Amino acid sequence: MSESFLEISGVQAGYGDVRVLWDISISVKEGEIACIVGSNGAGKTTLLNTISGIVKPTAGSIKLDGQELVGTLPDGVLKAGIAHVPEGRRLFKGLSVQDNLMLGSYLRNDREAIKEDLEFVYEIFPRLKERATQDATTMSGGEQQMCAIGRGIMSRPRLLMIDELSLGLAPRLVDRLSETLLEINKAGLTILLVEQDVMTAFEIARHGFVIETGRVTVSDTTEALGDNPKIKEAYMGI
Amino acid sequence: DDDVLVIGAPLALTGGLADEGKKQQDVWKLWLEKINAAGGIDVAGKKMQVKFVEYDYQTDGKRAGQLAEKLITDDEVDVIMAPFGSGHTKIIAAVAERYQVPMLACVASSVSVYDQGFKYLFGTLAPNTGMTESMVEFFKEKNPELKKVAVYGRDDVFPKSMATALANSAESGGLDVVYNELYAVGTMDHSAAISAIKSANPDWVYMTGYTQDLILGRKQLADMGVNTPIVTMVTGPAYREYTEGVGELADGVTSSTWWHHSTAYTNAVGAWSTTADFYADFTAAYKSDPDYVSASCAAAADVLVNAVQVAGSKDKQAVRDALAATDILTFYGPIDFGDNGMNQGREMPIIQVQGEEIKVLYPASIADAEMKMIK
Amino acid sequence: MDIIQILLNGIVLGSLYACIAIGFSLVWGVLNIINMLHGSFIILGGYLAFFAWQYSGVNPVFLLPIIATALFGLGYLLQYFFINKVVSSPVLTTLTLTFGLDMILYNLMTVFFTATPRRVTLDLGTVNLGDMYLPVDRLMGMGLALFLTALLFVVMRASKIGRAIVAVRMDRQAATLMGIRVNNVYAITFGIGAFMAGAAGVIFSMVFPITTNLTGTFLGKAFIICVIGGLGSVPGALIGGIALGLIESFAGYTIGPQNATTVGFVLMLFLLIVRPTGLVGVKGYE
Amino acid sequence: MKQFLYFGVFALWVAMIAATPLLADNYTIRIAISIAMFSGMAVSWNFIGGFTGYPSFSTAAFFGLGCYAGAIAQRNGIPLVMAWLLATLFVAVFAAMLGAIILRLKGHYFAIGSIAIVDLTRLITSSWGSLTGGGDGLNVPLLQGSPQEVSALVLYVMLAILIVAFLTSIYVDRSRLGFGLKCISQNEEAADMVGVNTTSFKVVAYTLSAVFCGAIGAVYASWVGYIDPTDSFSILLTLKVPVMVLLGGAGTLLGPVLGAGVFVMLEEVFWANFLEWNRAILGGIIVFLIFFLPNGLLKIQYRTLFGMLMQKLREAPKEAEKSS
Amino acid sequence: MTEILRLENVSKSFGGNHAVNDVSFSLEEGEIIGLIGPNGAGKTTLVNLITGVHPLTSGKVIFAGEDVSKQQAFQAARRGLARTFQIVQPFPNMTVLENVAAGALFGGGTGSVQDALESAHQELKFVGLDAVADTPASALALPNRKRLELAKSLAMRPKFLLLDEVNAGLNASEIDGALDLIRKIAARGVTILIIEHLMKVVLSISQRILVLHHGELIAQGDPRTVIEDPQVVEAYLGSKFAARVKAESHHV
Ligand SMILES: Nc1ncnc2c1ncn2[C@@H]1O[C@H](COP(=O)(O)OP(=O)(O)OP(=O)(O)O)[C@@H](O)[C@H]1O
Ligand SMILES: Nc1ncnc2c1ncn2[C@@H]1O[C@H](COP(=O)(O)OP(=O)(O)OP(=O)(O)O)[C@@H](O)[C@H]1O
Ligand SMILES: [Mg+2]
Ligand SMILES: [Mg+2]
Repeated sequence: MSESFLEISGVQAGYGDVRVLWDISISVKEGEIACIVGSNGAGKTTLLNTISGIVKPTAGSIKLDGQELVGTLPDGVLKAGIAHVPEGRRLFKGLSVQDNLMLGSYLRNDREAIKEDLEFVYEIFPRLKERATQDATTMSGGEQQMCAIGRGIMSRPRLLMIDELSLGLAPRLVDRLSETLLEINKAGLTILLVEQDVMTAFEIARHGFVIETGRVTVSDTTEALGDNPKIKEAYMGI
Repeated sequence: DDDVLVIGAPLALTGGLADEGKKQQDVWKLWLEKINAAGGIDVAGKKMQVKFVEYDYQTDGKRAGQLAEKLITDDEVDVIMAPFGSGHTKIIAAVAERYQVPMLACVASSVSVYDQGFKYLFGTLAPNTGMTESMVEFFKEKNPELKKVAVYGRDDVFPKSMATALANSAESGGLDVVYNELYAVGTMDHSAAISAIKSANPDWVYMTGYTQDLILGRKQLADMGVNTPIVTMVTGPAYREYTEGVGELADGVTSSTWWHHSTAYTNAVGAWSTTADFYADFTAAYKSDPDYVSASCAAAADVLVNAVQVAGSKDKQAVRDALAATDILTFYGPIDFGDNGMNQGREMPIIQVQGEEIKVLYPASIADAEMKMIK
Repeated sequence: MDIIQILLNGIVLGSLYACIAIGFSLVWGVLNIINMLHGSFIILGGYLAFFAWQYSGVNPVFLLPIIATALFGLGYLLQYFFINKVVSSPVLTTLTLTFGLDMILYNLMTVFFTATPRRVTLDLGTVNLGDMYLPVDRLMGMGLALFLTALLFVVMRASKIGRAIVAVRMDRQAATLMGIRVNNVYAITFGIGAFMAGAAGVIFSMVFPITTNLTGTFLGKAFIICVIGGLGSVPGALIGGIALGLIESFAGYTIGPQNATTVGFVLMLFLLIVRPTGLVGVKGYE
Repeated sequence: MKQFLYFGVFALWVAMIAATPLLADNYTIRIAISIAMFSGMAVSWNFIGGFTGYPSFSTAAFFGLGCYAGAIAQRNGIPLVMAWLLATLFVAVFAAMLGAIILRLKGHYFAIGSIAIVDLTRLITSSWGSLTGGGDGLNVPLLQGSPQEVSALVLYVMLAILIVAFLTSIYVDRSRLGFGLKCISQNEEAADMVGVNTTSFKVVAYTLSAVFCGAIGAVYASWVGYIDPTDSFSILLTLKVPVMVLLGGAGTLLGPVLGAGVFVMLEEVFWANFLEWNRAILGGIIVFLIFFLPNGLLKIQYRTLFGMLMQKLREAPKEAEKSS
Repeated sequence: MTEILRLENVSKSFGGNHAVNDVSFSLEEGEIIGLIGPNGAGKTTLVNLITGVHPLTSGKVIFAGEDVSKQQAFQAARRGLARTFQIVQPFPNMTVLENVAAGALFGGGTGSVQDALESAHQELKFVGLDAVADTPASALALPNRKRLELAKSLAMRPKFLLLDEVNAGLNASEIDGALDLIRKIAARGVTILIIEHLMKVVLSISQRILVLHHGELIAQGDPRTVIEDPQVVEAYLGSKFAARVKAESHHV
């Protein structure tokens, strides 16, 4: 019944003795695009890692559609429906583009549907189809980002988390990818975006969270955030 | 302690030569029991106890030298017994020589061990050459058709010297050496060489190596259809592991050896006065036939005791001189060290596997079977 | 006619060699571990086969699945409880660790099995094709080796675990994000390596005399084959093995057995330098 | 400061080893020689394996070539010391030429390439019977003198080599060369980019890792009086030396010396007391060290060690849970 | 003004893929040049060709009047051709100071380790990293790593500096600081070629822009003309961004 789809409350996490996330509460509605912004080292990547089970939180709860995910291993989180496109793409070297995409569907057993999804990915990223047999890591940055997003889609997630979507991408491509994301979102996929390019992020997303040194400081609609003078100054350089 | 004769023995109890090392250990244990049963040995009218100090050098040459030094300086042994094999014997001989401690090499037969002018080194085995010459003559006599021989040996001190000696003896004996190659230590397959041997079409195949090489070699000879009437493997059939590992194919394989238990020496000096006594004691203790390693090692201990008795003390110099003058008969055969310290040549047995048993073909004095050709 | 016999010898021997190397290559390629235990695993498989055969009289071919599975278990546990803890350290650390483990295993084997060479004496005879002789046990060994290679190839290429293995090899954390349990995959990979070693040991016990002294020799062969064929590649190991078998066979025949091994090494060094990825470059699922 | 400490500790240690002929029997001296020998080889290996971070397993090849070059030179009438120097030079030239070829390899490929060199040199030595005696091995003229004189002489020569190697490593550590080697070990591509001539730096390090081993081999051959291919080019030696360095602390100055000393003495103790099981015990120690002292003895923080132990114990059951 | 770098018909292919195709241009000493182009256009490859990381398939690279087409990477560094990596490449376990000293010692030709450490100190002050001089490089956060990369290159006393996406991953306000730094470097007389996808950076700093597409040079000239070139808009900017950039550039 809950309106909020991803519900994070009071999450604390870190690496070893270093606490990075102090108290994070975020909620994302089903079917929307939300974005997280914040300066370098604020803990955005750490938050995504915590959601996907790579980093274990020391306190708090993470729920997807009511299901508690804290304590679940990464494969459980993926099964629950959360896919994570990591920062820096992390494609598998030595494997072709297609093999990389197929690894996204590692936990699935529905062959037919996997095939369909592969076709879907090739449809939204025709460049990948052209390069289907090339070693994925020898492609240019933008091509790799497409492949990484495609790989995320291949698990047929309910929530897709993308870390640093536009990092190192040509403006036109960022534009294209944004459109594609909107398209995918329309098809019913909830998206959580971490983005350095705040302008782009606010254009795509409906809701935004600002994280500073491990705490959510502002949370509002992107429209409102875009008008917030503090945010304009700190993150948009205006 | 003056009343205890301490014998030091670095042995390969683990590693590549572990089986040989264990044999040495076993026979000395038997020998010592015998001596102890008699309350020790009589030296200059007094009883002297005998003690072995053994260390495992793990078939590692560096370690062997180190342990020899430990035995001499730390355990203050009176004499050193060398381990199996010419290579390691050489390493230990260098240490013993430096310290002027008498050393008995009971399982080293390569002349290169003895030609360094060492004064304290004595070996109970006889030179290889004696063995190969009589073998060529004997086989020629038994098989007048014999013309061509293939020689195939392991590139290691003893097997190599046997192979070289046989190739020389065969040539001077008028045979045609149609194949003469060595194989590297660690070779896992002989099919290439055996194909080459096969196309050379010999009447006699002579192969040397360690037991595992020879098991494989014998099997591959059969597999590749090399059917020569004579197959000789040195030292193969002398070991039980060989006949077990080869199975039926062992039948008819000949070999030469420094000693065989069917020799029948009597009135011998030492722990056992006849070969038969030794054989009886050994089989009772270990449920298997003794081979030349066991016999030679036991005999070396006998020679040593004899030298101490002759010298009347365990003074190293005196014992060394007594050893050099040794000329005795043991259950293992006559022992008379030549100028280089090696036991003088004598007739050495040629043996053959016949059925389940090892038969002696030569010399006639101890032969208990006729030579069979392999069909 | 000789030439065909030598060719056949080389191929048969090469298939057996491939069997030695596959597990080693897989572990090296995927886990980035030079597994010094590999030679001892093979010997252990061989001794187990010998004693089981001696005790039960059952043809080792039928014992193979049991023994190989036992080694899988051993490998799995060793990896899971020991090697996994240092799996991302530099080559030298993991190598030293497996070297230490090997010293223990080797010592245990020499104490329990002694160094006495053992062979399963089935002596199945030979098949004659005109002038050619092919020993049945070797042919059988070759058949088994090829079968296992093919099986592993299919597993690596077509099965999920195969894909997971490749992914883990490339990027541990990214693989986690695909839902792959990395420690488990590592342990399975190491287990598969041990399985193949155990199987090779069983096959060898029927063809060669097995002794603990051979552990180093097996390891050396595995090294060469990996370099010739390329790391972590199943077809690579097969090609590398057969190439080495042929080289040794031809070189042994023409320039003598003593130099044949040297030729293998020279070739390996040469290949390393001109083509470090081996004849079959490391790519994809292999 | 730190430098002085290194010098001090090293000097003290060397003095202790050097004193053995005055205090102990020849067997102890032999152990001292072993320690000096292995320390020298470990310090040598540290140039390539520690500073440069290249997992080289060529040590036995250099040692063996040193043995044979020295032995052959002596058998051809070259005086003792000349023969040693000649062998050293030969090994250095060999390593430099070889390095130019195999240092193009990286990581695991370099590791195998370097280990293959050991087997290759052994096989060639073994097949080249006319020069090397092949599998028969070679007898080397024995050093003249009483056992005490000979072992003292060998000990002092080995120690001299060790000292030279150690001083070289201090010099390298402080120099441009050492700095470049460290850059290479951290990130070779970046090193190339800041202008380190990586190829020649690596060749120098590889040659340094060879030259002292060659010298030690030549002296060793004269000492034992007999060499053969299996013992001279032993794979065990090639593996032991890096383990010693790792044990002490790779890339540090004192680590190799410490590691070699501890290793040789441990080996000795187990040898003497646990005949049948010494190999397993040594293996167990290595495994233990890898887990608990991954950076070597020199880098132990004794206080954290205990904590780590407790943590590992606590973690073990958790790890098992996680995967079930 | 003197020419410092000239490329003559430079091409590079990986297998059948022509990553850089017949590119020629020439750069003047003291310029700041922007290099833009879609992902996979061959920008990084071009940097690799200029600095000797990859051998050329064909063509020539002339640096300061000398044909350097066959140089190796370390030689480029010693000639004064320094670069940063798109993915930062520090010496992770060395301190920040030592990282920079490596640049001074090998690329900058400083005589001794001591001198190198001293000049490294100066460069660290220059880029504002002196506070973290003794921390290991691996402990730095991304913006500081990028600055370290810069300091390392500067210590090499380059005549020519190639910056491959040094600002990627920084947010708008962090970028301002980085731009100031680059301007300060230029003021030292270093010629700079800067690759960046952030239009704000490229437009505000470059005197001239080169546009690469499918490995070919499709446009070059002053920033304003270039971004209005329909070919560039089509291949790289996209109409939306073109409009946004135009609007922003009125701001600046
Ligand atoms: N594996 C790790 N071990 C220790 N500390 C880490 C680790 N990963 C990140 N950190 C630290 O955690 C903090 C937050 O890092 P995180 O990567 O989450 O930031 P971010 O907001 O994603 O930044 P960016 O915009 O640079 O990607 C930083 O101070 C970083 O140094
Ligand atoms: N080592 C390589 N092997 C094969 N292809 C390569 C290699 N390096 C680059 N390429 C190919 O060359 C083309 C140009 O790549 P390059 O990295 O130069 O692009 P770029 O312009 O720097 O892109 P980006 O802006 O995303 O960094 C790409 O298609 C890439 O796939
Ligand atoms: Mg991040
Ligand atoms: Mg690029």
